[in-house]
Amino acid sequence: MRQVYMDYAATTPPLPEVVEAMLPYLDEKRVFGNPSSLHSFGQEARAAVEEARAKVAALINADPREIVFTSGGTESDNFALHGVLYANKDKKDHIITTKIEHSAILAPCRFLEKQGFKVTYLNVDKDGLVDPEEVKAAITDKTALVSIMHANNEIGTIEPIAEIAKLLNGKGVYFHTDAVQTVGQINVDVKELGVDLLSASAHKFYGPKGAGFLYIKKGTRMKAFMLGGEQEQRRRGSTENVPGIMGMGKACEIAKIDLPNRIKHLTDLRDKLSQGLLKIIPDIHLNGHPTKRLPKNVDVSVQFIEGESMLLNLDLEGIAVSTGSACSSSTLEPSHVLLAIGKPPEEAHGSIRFTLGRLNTEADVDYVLDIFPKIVEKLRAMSPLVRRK
Amino acid sequence: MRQVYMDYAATTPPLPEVVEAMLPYLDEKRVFGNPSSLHSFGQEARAAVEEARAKVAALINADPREIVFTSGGTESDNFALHGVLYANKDKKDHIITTKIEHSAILAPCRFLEKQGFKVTYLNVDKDGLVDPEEVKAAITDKTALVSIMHANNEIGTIEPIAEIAKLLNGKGVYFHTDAVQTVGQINVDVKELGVDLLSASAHKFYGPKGAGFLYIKKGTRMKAFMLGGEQEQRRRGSTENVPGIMGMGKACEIAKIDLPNRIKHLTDLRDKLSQGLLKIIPDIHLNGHPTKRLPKNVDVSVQFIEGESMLLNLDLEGIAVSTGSACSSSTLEPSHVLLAIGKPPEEAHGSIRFTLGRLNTEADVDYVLDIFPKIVEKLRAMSPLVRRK
Amino acid sequence: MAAGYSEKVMDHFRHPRNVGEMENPDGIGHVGNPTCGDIMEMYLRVKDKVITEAKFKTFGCGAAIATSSMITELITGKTLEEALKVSNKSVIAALDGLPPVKQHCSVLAEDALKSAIDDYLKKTTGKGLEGWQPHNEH
Amino acid sequence: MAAGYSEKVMDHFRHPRNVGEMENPDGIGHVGNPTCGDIMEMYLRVKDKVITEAKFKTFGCGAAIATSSMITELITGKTLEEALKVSNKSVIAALDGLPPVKQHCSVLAEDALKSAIDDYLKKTTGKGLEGWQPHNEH
Ligand SMILES: Cc1ncc(COP(=O)(O)O)c(C=O)c1O
Ligand SMILES: Cc1ncc(COP(=O)(O)O)c(C=O)c1O
Repeated sequence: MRQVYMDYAATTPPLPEVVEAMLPYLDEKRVFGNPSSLHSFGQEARAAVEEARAKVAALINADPREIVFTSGGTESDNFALHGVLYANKDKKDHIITTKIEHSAILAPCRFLEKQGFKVTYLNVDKDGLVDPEEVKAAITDKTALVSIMHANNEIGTIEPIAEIAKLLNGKGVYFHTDAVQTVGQINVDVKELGVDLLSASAHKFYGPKGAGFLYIKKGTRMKAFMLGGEQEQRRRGSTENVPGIMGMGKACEIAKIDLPNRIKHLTDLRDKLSQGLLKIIPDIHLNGHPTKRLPKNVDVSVQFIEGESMLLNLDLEGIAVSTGSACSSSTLEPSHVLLAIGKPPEEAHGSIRFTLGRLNTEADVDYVLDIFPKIVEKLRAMSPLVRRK
Repeated sequence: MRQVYMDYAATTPPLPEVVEAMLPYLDEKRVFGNPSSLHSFGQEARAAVEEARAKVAALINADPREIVFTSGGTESDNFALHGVLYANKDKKDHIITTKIEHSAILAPCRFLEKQGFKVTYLNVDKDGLVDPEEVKAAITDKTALVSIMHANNEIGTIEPIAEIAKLLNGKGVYFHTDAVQTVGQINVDVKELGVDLLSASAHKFYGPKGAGFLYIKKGTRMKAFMLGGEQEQRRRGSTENVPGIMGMGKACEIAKIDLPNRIKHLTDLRDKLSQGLLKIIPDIHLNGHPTKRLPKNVDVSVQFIEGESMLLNLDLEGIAVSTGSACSSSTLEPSHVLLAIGKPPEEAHGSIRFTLGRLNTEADVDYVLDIFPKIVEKLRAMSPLVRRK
Repeated sequence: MAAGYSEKVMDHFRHPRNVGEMENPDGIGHVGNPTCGDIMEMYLRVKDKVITEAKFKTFGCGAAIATSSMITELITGKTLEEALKVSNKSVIAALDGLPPVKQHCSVLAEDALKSAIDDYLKKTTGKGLEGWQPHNEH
Repeated sequence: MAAGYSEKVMDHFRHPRNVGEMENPDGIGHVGNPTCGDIMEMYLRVKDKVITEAKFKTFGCGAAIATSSMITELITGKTLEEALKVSNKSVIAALDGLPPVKQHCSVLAEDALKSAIDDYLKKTTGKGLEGWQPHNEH
């Protein structure tokens, strides 16, 4: 059976070059030392880690000293929130974020609220866009941090980060963006974006799972989150995940070169897929902004039927996608993102997210355009929400 | 030049079988899915992760549902402290630990103190042993958690965990042990030890860097530390590091079988090395308990000379070790462990730690016994603390 | 297996039995609502207190569809009394289990059945199923 | 390079110049203490205000040994006045740099030199080096 992976927002397969770059650091005959060790075994690992750091920094136009390695996007997000809030707690206690952030932002925010910090959760419009003026209006003299994602993982909307940064300028608040869905996928330049902190996760851009980073602009008042040894300029305890870091470094190096091709390839496929779906299937809507969206993302709500049952049927045909339906979560709540953009619950339950990536082809899209309408038809025939004529 | 790695307490090279076990999960043609994804790509990864969990659980005699995967020992330690303290904060606010814990325990303790929690740091005796009666005496009705390491990473002393657990029984306090230096190296059985929580780090027992776990006994009131998605039974957000977890699972599986051999091999080498050093070099002391110590550990204080200069000279001869000297840390403080066992600062500065591992041989030990005395002699000739006759 | 489902679940999901509506059914059950993401309708044909035919329509996840399909199979040919003994547990067992987070779907199926029998009894005897109240949480 | 040291540092560490004590030196400097992990002694032979010979003994890390060795090289043949211009920065530069955390070792070397010159001046003129106080933090 044809296998069509279209869940690249969930995770991406590491590039063969990435795996290649990791292997020497997993090899007992090569470089297995602890980068904190003073002897040559350790210093060889240290030198490699610093090379990788330079590659990561180069991708986002940062200084290598501004990069702290973490275990992934979730840690980077926790670190950013915890680090800024606890470091500035003597004077400030307020965070501004949005209702459509990833749970790696929302869950720490809820924890911080329990510890006495205040959080403002901004609304977004029907396309998922944050209004920069609303951000500005929410600022008080107690605001320590604004955290707004660069692009939404579910509906693909790209937020006006640079515009928001301009409005925040001079206000004495730090600005963090969760760029887990954009680094290596669209242009991410911390200077152009104007952010103080930026989170990323390697496995979302063809790097290995278990590696991520937080960009921390020089001069940012920050505490550590992972508390322990003196690694990462004392900003993150724990023995560095050297193979993971090397893989991420390579993934960044390749992304930098390959970015224009990636964007072109995915935009073409995306438009073919979304136009095809909207044309063939009745009662279907595209979620997220029509143009300000990730090149990889096609998120649709299919009326009258439920997401997981579509997902499973697609899976039976070799097509891997994701859904914002309650049934895919243990809380039994539909996607908070779809609710935040004003979708009624039944449409939220009926969402399917296709996210494209490097191994997808036109033939894959054709296959989906052939299979998916049949599945929709089959499920609608079973749905009590569709009345017989 | 001969290469003799004797810093296995800092990190160990992954076993070739471990790397083998990771590769399918790094391969874009094999199992790269996100275990949280409902489709087959994800579910294949999920099944693998659960197999690894069973192997980890088997090594320490736990139930697989009691294992939470983390990014390493530091995260496990932070998680244990943060998780228990914040979950029980309505009634309790006190931690008991020791002065010789790893910084992955001490640093979070200091953070928690700043948040209003109370910490008792127990003394140890000259061999590094905690007195179980002192633990018991420190308990108040506010004590939420006792955290005492299973074996010390620097001086190798093994603490009387099971004995302490017996005294804690029925006192309504949780008991955590940092077993980063013992899992896979000596027998670690959570039921025999009688602990509620136990931390481990894969790269310390021939698994990959960037993977660790926390054992959480069923029924333990615990909050998450890494806040985000619903992974790991909602106990730890973030996409699982599947290759790392698979490597750790394999490392556990092998450790379980290989443990008796490992202990015998290292104990023999250890005794040969320490007896040789004490015999050949004058004014040298073994740090830590003479018998209750890790099979791998030989930690010595060499009088009149400083640790880093010994370490560098050994490195120039291909021998990799570590030191508790100030010069190896950015705080310029000598090892808090050596100070806690009552070493005067100059002896703390003059410590060298040899930690043995699977690739070491008798010939390695002979080589060290040949080289090290010459280095000591050379440095002592340079030392103002040694007066000419 | 995808989403942690058993082969039995996947079989009923792929090839659901007794899908559809029914002309002039003797009893109709309707439970769930779109907000929860689960809706099930059940249609019964009853002859001499025996369920001779059962059909369903379901809006819901794989487990919801499979439990719907399974319960219609389990009750066909049973007397109403026997059918009322088909609990959500029996449906789960017949499907070789459901993932913990999906157990609630089986309650939906049980409720749809009871709702349909309730409807049948109301129509035939004027009195509904004794002591029956649909669950609130689907 | 081990511990982030330059080749120059490692050269002086492996082959330290001018190690040892001196019979009847014209000036002795002694700085640091074992608690800090750094002790340095410097011995000077001075003729016509020129340092004709310098020797050292050091208890300390690689950087401490290398800076000790380097400073004795730098000052040999210099007048006292010239030698006093050899700062910790010149030692670091001559060693092609030191890791940030090791910069303090070079201060130790500078202090040892000044301490030795101070001692020489006290012995010869009865007055020590003007305005000189050893650093407290080594
Ligand atoms: C006793 C002990 N605890 C915790 C740690 C931290 O482990 P990791 O560096 O893998 O986070 C270590 C090792 O560095 C250790 O020896
Ligand atoms: C926007 C966003 N933030 C954070 C994360 C968390 O990343 P990770 O799972 O690698 O910790 C994800 C992915 O799951 C994401 O899409």
